[in-house]
Amino acid sequence: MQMTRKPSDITTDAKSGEVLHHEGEFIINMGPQHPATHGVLHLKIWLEGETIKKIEPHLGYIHRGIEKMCERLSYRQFIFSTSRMDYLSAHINNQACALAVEKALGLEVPPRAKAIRIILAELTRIASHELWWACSGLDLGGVTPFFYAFREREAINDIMEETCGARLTQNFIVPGGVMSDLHHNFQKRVKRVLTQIKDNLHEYDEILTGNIIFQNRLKEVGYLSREDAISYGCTGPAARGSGLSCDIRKLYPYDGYEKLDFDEIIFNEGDCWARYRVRMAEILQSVHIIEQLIDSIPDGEFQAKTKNVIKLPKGQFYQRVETARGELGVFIVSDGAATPYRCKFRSPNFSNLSAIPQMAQGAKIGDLVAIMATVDLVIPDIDR
Amino acid sequence: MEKLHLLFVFSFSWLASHLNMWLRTGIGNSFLLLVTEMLIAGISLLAFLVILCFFLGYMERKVAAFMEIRLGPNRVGPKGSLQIVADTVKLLFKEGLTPDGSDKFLFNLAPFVVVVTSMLAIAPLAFARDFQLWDVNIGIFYVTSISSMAVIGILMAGWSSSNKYSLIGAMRSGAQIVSYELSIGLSLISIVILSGSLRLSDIIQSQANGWWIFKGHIPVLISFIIFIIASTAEINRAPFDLTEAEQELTGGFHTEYAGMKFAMFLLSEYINLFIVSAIAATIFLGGWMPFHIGNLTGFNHAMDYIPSSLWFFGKTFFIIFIIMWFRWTFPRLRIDQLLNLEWKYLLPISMGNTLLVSAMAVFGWYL
Amino acid sequence: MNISDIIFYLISSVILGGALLAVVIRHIFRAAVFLLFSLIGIASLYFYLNYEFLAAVQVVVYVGGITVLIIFSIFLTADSGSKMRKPLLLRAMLSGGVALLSCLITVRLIAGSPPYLHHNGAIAEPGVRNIGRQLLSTTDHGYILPFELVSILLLASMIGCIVIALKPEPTTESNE
Amino acid sequence: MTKEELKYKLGEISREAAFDETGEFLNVIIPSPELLPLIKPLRLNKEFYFDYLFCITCVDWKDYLSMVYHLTSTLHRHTCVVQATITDVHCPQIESVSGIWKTAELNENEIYDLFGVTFLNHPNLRRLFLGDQWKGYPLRKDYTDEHMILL
Repeated sequence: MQMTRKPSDITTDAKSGEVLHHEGEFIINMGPQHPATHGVLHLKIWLEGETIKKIEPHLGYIHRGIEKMCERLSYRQFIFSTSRMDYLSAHINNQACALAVEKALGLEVPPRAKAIRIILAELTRIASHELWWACSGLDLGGVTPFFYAFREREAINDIMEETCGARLTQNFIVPGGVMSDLHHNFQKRVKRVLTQIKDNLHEYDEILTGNIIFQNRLKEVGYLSREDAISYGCTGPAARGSGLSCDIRKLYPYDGYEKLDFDEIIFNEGDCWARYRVRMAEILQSVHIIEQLIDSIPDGEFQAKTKNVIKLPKGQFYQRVETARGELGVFIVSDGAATPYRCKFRSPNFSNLSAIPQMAQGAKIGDLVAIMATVDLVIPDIDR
Repeated sequence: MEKLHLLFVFSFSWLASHLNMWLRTGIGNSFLLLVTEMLIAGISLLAFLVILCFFLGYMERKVAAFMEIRLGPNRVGPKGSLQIVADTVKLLFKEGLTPDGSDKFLFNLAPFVVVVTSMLAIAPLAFARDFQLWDVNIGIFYVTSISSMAVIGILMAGWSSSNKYSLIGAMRSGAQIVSYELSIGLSLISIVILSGSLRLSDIIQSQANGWWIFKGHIPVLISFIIFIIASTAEINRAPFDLTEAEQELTGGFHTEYAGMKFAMFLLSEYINLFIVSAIAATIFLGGWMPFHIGNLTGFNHAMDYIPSSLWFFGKTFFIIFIIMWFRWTFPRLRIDQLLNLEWKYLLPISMGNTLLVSAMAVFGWYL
Repeated sequence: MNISDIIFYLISSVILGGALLAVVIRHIFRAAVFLLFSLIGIASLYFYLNYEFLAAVQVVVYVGGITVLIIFSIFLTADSGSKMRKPLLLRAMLSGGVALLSCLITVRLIAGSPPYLHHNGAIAEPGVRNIGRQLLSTTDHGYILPFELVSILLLASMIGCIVIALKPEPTTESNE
Repeated sequence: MTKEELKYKLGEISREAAFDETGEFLNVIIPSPELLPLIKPLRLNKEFYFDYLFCITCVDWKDYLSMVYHLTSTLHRHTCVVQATITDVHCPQIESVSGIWKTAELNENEIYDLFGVTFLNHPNLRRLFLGDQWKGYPLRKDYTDEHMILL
């Protein structure tokens, strides 16, 4: 609502004459050090009372210029710099880069490598959603959920450690397959984790999903319409909560997702509660995907033969994958050399962040925390 | 035989009367006697509060750990029981920062105001049979009036920090405490109506034949629940900790405090927790009154042998545990939901409840 | 001077000092805090006189109610942090004169009245029953009329609050 | 719509459009002033309905810059890539598309920050990652930095 204001109510900068703020408005800086931003995100918020009038994101506190770095790295190396972008779906980021290189080379990946990639990617997705669940409980003031979710997440991280050698930034994927074969404990432990998750999910519902305070904090908060979700380029669970079908695994299948049976979870309400339920249901879908594969991992090579120095043909290549947060696009411009000429990562969090000012319009500070929790931002992925 | 009985039914009143007699024989001057007695009472109260806060801090960590399927503090001292001492030492040595833009006088005054107001409210509590610091004839009213002062310290702290988060936290606490005071008052009034007195010792005596929560049927149960909810809000504990709201306001009114000044806020939080639980235990659960069942004389006699102080502290810590349970189970409310809860649900319910209780008192519908 | 005198003078000095500082100091928030001290002093004087009920009412109404309201209204004014302007000399002198005059009148009244009666009879204890009876009785010492008047006043102010707090009608202007 | 149909229809809208079909998507190459006249019908026209701008980037080709817009339609599920060539390397300018797709607002800020492309009619053009006092545009090929380690 446009309010009429007297000129005396407006504070302006003495030098530039720029309007700083209006009378009754209150500007606070949320971040770069703030518990709810999960990193060094800086939101400048114009408040009226506790109601948010406007939000302006200020970024770059963790900008490392990964895109510039990639211009100097070979096609084997640049994959690994992406683990540090969205560190919660490091494996899926690597997969995107490897797929882009394979697409450019026309390389056929052995079926065993494809299955391993998918299992690990879905495990990563579950681990990421577990962390999201833990943190969204924490953001809304409940500390206990944090520890519940970490039981399963730790078990998944242990599997990652055993198989890939790292818990968070896995770096397991190379162009043409995966770096090494699976650990012999892998299948046994994955199955144990899957039963553990299925057994424990009802506890999640008891402590958080079913809680009336929690539901009231999320319902009808942070509404994002389907049109806005498209216009802002939102992807992932944040957009699927608004009824937008955008699961890359379904729309543009890669690595053999087309052969698997799973549902794309879509809720139409567009509020935080819908986004919450999308993620909770996605955990089960990921479990379902792994269950289909875990007993039938094909035998054979885990890596296709590639040259030592990979050179991509001249041209532009775009590959997208579904990370835990949405669509990650890898756009490589090659001039035929051993390093990319230009490498662009279309990050899901960057687009999702741009929709937050729209969602938080007219909400309270507490709602903004709920919105950021359900959009699930990972800041290094925004800054890159 | 008399001594043996005392050993069993060890009560502070015996200790207090002996001390009094000893002092009377020792000090002739009545003025000096008064001063000495005040000093002893004050020092032992302070010592009690400090030990209490240590214990509550430890208990909170252990309860949290129990809720969160983890161990909790287990390194310093046996079972981690000295962890809180280590924390205190750390806080003592920390620099007490005063922000540059703050109103330094008020900034440094606020923690003391907060602690003093919460300490004042402890005066009329009856810790055991015949053991009460100040049996003031308006006991409950005194406690509610003192607790209404608590908001001022928080407002002072929030405003003088010259931090916007602190200011928002202070404004929230103002709205929150002022509103929830109404429900607390109304739920306490229901017992005042039934017992016919504001004096805490009278209220405890009125429960000799049964605690109010059993005698008062459903209306008293309702006011007990309302009291627990509203007092959790009044002392700013989760799920009503909007004034601190770490994830929203990075600590709210005490964002800028460090070191001992911050410890003061912590101290007052635990004292407040103890006070509201003690009041709830006194008003609804009979204070130091042992648990009796109708005509089971043998059982009642066995209950009488449990010291009255144990009864009081047992009930108090039971309620403290419930409030801690809230904290580690529920997510936080939003500010408008918080005020809606009070003004749209708790206040009308407790108003209707007060009417019911009055009817009960008039027609004598209680045991 | 015995101990009770000392306590009395201590409390009085807190009341007077707080009041004086509240008037003199030019930080508006600090002035409110000193006013608070003065009011607490008055409450403790009541406590000292063993009149606990009035003391507690003083605390609830003035300390917990009025001062919080004052502090809130200070928050809502724009420049709560900066110093207030120095008052005009004429205005300061005028108000000082009025204060002095009323002080003189009070002193004269106290000095002129007979010394305090030492009541040796049983004082009605300010228990709930007595207070309740007196508030609702229509006899000589009953307060039913002021009680009812106050309740009407409170009702009016409550209705006023609801009217103010009512959400404005949704205007036809669309969101910007 | 298939690639061929898209190519035919796009050719009708913009005379100066050149096409490149070597990649996965249909690439439409136009000079930068032609951007808005081409891209507005792409969004608004029901048969194109490219409502989803999923990637905006810029590529520095040393003697010219090219803005790359990846467009797709959530209705028809067809994709095309619009590449606008900016010939003025020293003071690159192009119309903002933030009025058409809201996602462009932040992305154009990023490109302004890293490539120095000025977007006309952008609501809030500012350096997003680097501070206002930062000199140069790091993703440009001629950017040099004394701290940069050359392998």
